[in-house]
Amino acid sequence: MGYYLSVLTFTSITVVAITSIYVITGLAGLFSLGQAAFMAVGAYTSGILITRLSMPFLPAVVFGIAAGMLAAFLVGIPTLKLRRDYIALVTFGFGEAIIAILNNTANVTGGAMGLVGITPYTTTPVAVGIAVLAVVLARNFKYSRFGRQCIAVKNDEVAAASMGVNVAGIKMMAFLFGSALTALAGTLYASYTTYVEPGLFVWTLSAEWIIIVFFGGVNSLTGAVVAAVLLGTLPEILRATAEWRIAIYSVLVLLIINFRPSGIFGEYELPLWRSIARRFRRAG
Amino acid sequence: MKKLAIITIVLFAAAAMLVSASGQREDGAIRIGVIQDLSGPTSVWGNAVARGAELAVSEINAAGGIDGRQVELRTYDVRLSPQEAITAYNRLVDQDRVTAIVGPPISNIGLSLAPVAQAKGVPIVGSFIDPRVTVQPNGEPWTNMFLMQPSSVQYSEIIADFALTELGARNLAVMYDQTNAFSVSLVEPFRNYVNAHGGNVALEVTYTSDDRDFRTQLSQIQRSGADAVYLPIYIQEAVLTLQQAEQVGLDIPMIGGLDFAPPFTDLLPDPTLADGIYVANNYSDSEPQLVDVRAAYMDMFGEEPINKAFKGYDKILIIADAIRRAGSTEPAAVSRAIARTSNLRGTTGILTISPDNHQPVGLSMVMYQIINGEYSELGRHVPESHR
Amino acid sequence: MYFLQQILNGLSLGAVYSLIAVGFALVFNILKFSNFSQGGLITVCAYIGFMITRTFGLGLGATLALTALAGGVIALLVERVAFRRLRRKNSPLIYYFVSSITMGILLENLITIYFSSNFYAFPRFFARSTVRFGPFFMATTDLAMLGISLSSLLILMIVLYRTTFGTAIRALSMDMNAARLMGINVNFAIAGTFFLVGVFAGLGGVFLGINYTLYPQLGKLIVKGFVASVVGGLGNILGAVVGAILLGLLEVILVGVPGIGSGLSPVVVFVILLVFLIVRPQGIAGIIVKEKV
Amino acid sequence: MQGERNAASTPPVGDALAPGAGVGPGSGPSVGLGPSVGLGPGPGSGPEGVVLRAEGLDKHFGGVYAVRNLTMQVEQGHTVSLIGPNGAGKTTVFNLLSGVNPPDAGRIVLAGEEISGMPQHQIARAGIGRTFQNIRLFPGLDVAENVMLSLDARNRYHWYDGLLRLPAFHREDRASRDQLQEYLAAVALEKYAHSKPAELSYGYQRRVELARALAARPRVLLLDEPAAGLNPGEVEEFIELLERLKGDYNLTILIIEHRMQVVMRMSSHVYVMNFGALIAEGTPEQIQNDPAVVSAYIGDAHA
Repeated sequence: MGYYLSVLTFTSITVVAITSIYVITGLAGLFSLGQAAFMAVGAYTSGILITRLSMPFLPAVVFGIAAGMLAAFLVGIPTLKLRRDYIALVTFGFGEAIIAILNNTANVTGGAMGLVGITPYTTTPVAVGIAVLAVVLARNFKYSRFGRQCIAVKNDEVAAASMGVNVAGIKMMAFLFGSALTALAGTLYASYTTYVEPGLFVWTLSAEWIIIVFFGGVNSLTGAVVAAVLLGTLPEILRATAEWRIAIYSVLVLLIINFRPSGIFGEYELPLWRSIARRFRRAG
Repeated sequence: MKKLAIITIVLFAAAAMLVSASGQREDGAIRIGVIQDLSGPTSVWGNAVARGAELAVSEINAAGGIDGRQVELRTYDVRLSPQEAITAYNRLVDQDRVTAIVGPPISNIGLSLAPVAQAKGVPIVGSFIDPRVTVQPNGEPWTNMFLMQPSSVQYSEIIADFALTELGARNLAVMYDQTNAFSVSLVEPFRNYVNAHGGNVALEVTYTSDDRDFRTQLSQIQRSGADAVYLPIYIQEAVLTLQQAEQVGLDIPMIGGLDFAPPFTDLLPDPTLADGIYVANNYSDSEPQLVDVRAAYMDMFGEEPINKAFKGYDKILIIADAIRRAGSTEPAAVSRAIARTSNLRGTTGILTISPDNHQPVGLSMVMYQIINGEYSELGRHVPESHR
Repeated sequence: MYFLQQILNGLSLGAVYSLIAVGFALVFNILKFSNFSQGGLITVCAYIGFMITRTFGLGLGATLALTALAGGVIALLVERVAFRRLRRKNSPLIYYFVSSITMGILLENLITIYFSSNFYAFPRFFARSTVRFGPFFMATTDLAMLGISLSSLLILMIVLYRTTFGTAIRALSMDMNAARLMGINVNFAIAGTFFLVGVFAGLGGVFLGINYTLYPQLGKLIVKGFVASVVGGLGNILGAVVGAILLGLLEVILVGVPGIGSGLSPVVVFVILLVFLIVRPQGIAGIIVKEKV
Repeated sequence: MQGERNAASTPPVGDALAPGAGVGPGSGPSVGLGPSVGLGPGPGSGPEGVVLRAEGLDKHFGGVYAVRNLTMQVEQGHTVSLIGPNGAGKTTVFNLLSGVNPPDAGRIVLAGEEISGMPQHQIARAGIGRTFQNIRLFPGLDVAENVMLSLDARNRYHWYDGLLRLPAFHREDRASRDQLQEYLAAVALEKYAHSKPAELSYGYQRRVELARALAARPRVLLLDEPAAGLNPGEVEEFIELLERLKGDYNLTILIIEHRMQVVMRMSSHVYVMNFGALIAEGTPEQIQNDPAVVSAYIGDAHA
C-alpha cells in the first residue's frame, strides 16, 4: 500500500509540475529550459522556512509560491521580449545560476549536501488534492480570455496584437501563473521527500517535463495530465527491466513524436472539462 | 484519436497489473533488495555495487544459502534520484517484502531514505559517507540506516592524520567539488582535524561538476605555498587534475581518497603521472581475503572489480551475518542484529558496527603511495583517537 | 604573464566547446532548431574511438578518421530515426527539439547499458604531455585539438563555400522550399549536413574522451556548445566558434576572480548572456535569423 | 494588464438588423464623434467628420522607402480604397496604421487621439481593426474562439475571476458569448462555431476573419485584399456581405483591393499608391480616368 501511495504522491507532484509546463509551453508557446529552477525556488523557500523558522506548512507554501513568482517576474521582464529560442537559452542560464547560488549559500541552503529534515507535511491526500486543484485552475485559465489570448499569441503574435492582445502582458501572465504552479510542486516535493539538494533541479528535469507534455499532446491539457501519470509511472512499471527502462522509455517517446507528432491526445480534451464549464455557466 | 488514447491507457493498466502481480514471495527464498544507480551519472559505482552483491549472493547460495534458505536479490535502478529511491524502497518493502536492502554509495540517496526507512522498518546497509545518513540531528541513530565504511569524518580524519604524522605536512590546501555532496562532506572534518592537531588549512579552492579546467585552481594552490594538497574528488576530475597539475608545474604531495584507488592509474595517459600521490583505500590487494573474491568476480563478469564492487560484496555479508544471528528474516530483528555486527571478516576489513551511531568502529584505511605508476602499499593507518 | 597563460588555457577550453558549438550551428543553420542529440552522439563516438584504439591499437590520426566516419554514419541514422519523419510531416520546430533530446537520452543510455560498470580511458597518444613555448605551456592534446579543430573548420568552410554540396546546404538554410524548387535534393543535403555533424561529433568525442576519460555522461558538456552557438548567432558557424572561444576565456577568467570563482561563474555567465542578448539580439555574427516558430 | 478602453465607445446601440440569428441588437461603433472634425483641410473632408487621418508618414526598411510622405484620411461611415500595383507599399501603410510597425516620421490620429507610437494592442483597442492579406486566423483556436478573442479585449474580469470562475467571469463570459452568436450570425457561420479554421474553405476563412475584426467594434476597419482568392461569384457575394455589414454596424472601412469590381462598387474615395507615395486620389470615376493611374498600372502589367 505504501508503495502505491508513494507512487501516487510523486505522480501528483509531477502532475502539478506538468500542468505548469502545459500553461507555459502548451498555451503560451514559451519554451523554458529552466523551469526546474522555479521548482527549486519553491522547494528551498518553503524548506528553509520550515526547517529554520519552524513555519507551518500553509504559509511556507504561500511563501514558496510567492518566491517562485518573484523569480519568474525578474527573469520574465527582460526575457519574454526576446525571440523564442533565446527564451530557452536564458531560462536555461537562469536555472544554472540558481543551482550555483544554492551551492554557494551552504550556510542557509546546505549547499551540495542538501537541506535535510524538512517536516513531511505532504501526505498523499494533500498531494492529490493540490494536483486536482492545479489542473482545475489550468483548465479555468485555458477557457478564460487569458487562455485564448495565450493560444493566439502562440499562433501569431502580430495578429493577436491587432486584435488588442497585450502580447508581452499575456506572456508574462502565463509565465507567472506557470511558475507559481512549478514552485507549488517544489514545496510539495520538499515536504514529501524531506530532503532537497541543488542537483535535483538541473535542466534535464525541465527537458523531461517538456517531453512529457509533448507526449500527451502539447495542445491538450487532458493529454498533458494523462502523460504525466503515464510517463510518471512508466519507470515504475518498467522497474523490472532495470537498466533498460530509460532506453525503453526514450524509444516510446520517439515513436510517439515520430508517428503521432501531435501527441497521444492531439487537441482532444475530455468532454468533462467543457461540460463542467457549461454546467457552471448555466448555474452561474 | 480517442481509440489510440484508450488503447494506450489500457496497455498501461495491464502492465501495471502485471507488475503488482509479481509481488509474491517464492517458497523459502530470502529476499534482499538492492537500490543502486544503474543508470545516471553514478552508474559505474551503482553497477559495481550491484555486481559485488550478486557475486556474494551466488556464493552464499552455492554454499547452501542462509540457514538452508536460498537468497534472492531484487535490484532496482534509482538513477541518482531521491524520488526514485523512495518509491523503490517502498516497493521493495511493500511488494517484494525484502528482509534488508543493499544501499548505494551515495549520501544524497541515503539522506532521503533515512526517514522513510525509520517509518517502514526495513534496514539499509549502505556506504553513505555522510554521517547525517546514520545519525539524526538529535544524536540518536536512524534505526534502520547502516554505514559499512568509514564515514566522511572518520575517513577525512584518517587522511588528515596521515598527512600530519606521516608526511609531516603543516600547511595544507584542499581542492573539492562544490556541487558534490561526497566531496563537500569530506572537507570540514578534514579542516577541523588539521586545525586541532597543529596544522593549518592554508587554502580551499572549489570547482563545479561541469568544470573541466582546473588549472586556475591548481595555480592558486601552487602559489599558496602549501606543503601538500588534499583532493576529496571524483575519479574523472582526479584524472584531469593530475594532468593539469603537471602542466601547471604543481608538484607538492597530493593525498587522494577512494577515487584514486584502482583503476585510477589505468585512466591516466601515463600511470607515472600519478607518482608520489598518496591514496587511501578500504582494502589492500595483497590481503588474502580479497584474492578469491577478485578471481570469482573476474570469472563472473569478465572485468576487474573496482572498490565499490567489494563494498557491494561486504554489504551482503553483513546482511547475511545478521540474518543468521537473528535467526529470522523479520526486518526489525535483522536490523537489530546488524546494529550488533561485530568482528565480521569482510573484504574491506574487519567490520564492527557501533550501535550508538550505526557506523563502523575502528576501520582503518590502507594507505598507498604510487611509485612508477604502481600502487605501493604503506600499510593500514589508524589515528590515535580512533583506536 | 599569468594572465597570458590564462588566455592560453581559455583558448584550449574554447577549442573543446567550439567542436560542439559547430555541430549545433550546422543543424540550426538548416533545420532551425538546437540539436541536443549531439550530446549522446559525442558520447557514443568517444566510446567508439576507444574501442577502435583498443581493438586495433591505432594511433591518434587513424582513430580520429575512423571515429569521424563512424560518427557520420550514426548521425545519418539519427537523422533518419529522429528527424526525417518530422520533416515530412512539417512538424513545428519544437518537436524536433523534443525528438533530439530524447534521442540524446537514448544514445547515452545505450552506452550506460554496455559500458557502465567501469571507467575507461584512451591510451596515451603523445610522448610529451605538454609543449612549452618559452614561459608558456599547453597540453599536447589541447594543441592537437586546437590544430585539428581549426583545420577541420577550415575544411568545413571550403566545403560550404566552394562546393556544390555547400551551395546546396546554404540555399537550404535560406529557404527550404525555394531550394527544393530549384532542384536541390533536400533529403540528400540534410543527410549530408548530419554526416558533417557526425564527423564533428566524432572528432569532439575522441578529444573529450582523451582529455576527460570515458564515462556515459561525457556528452553533458554540450550545453556549453549550446550557449556558445546561440551567443555566436544562431546557425552561424564562424559565430559559433567565436562564441565558444569567448565562453572558454570567460570561464577561465571568472575562476580566477576572487569572490566569483568557479562556483558563482554560472551566475555571471547568465547575467552577461542576458545583457548580451538584449543589447545584441542578432548574436555575434550579426545576422538576424528570421524567427520561424 | 488589460488596458482601459475608451468607455465612450461601448454603449450606443444601433438598431441593427442582425441578419439571420436575431440574437440581440448589434452594437456598432459609436457615431458622430464631433470634436474630431477639425483635423485640418484634407482632401475630401466631409461634413460627417474625419475619423482617421495620417499625415506625412514615412517608413523605410534598410535604405529603401516603403512609404514616403503619405497623407490620407478616412471619414466616418465611408468606404475608402487604397489601390496600387504590387509592391507599392499598401500593406506597409496598413501596418503603420495598425501599429505593426511604427512610422519613421509623420503622425496618425484616430478620432482626435494620436495613436502613432502607441503599442500595437493599444492601437487595436483604440479602434483600428484589421484583416490580413494572407488570412491570419489562429489555427489553435476554433472559429468561435477566434471571434471571442476580439470580444475578450473588451472584457474586464481579472485573472482571479478567470482562475476561480468568480461571478464577474460568468457575467462577462456569458455576455461575450451572446455577442459572439450575433457576429457569427452576421457572417452566417453559426454552424461552424466549433470548427478549426483549417477545416473551412478559403472563403469561409475570410468571413471568420471579418467576423473577428468586426467583433472588436473598430472605429475604422482595415481590410487587406479581402476578395483575394475568391472566384467571381464569391466576390459578388462578399461585396453584398460587406455592404450589408457596413449598414448594420455603421462601419468605416479602409480597403486594399486589386479587384476593380470591388473598388468601384464600394468606395466613395480612392487613394492610389506607387513606389511608396500617393500618385492620385479622388472618386472612383476620377481615378479611372486619371492618366497617372493608368500609366502606373499599365507599366506594372496589371492582371
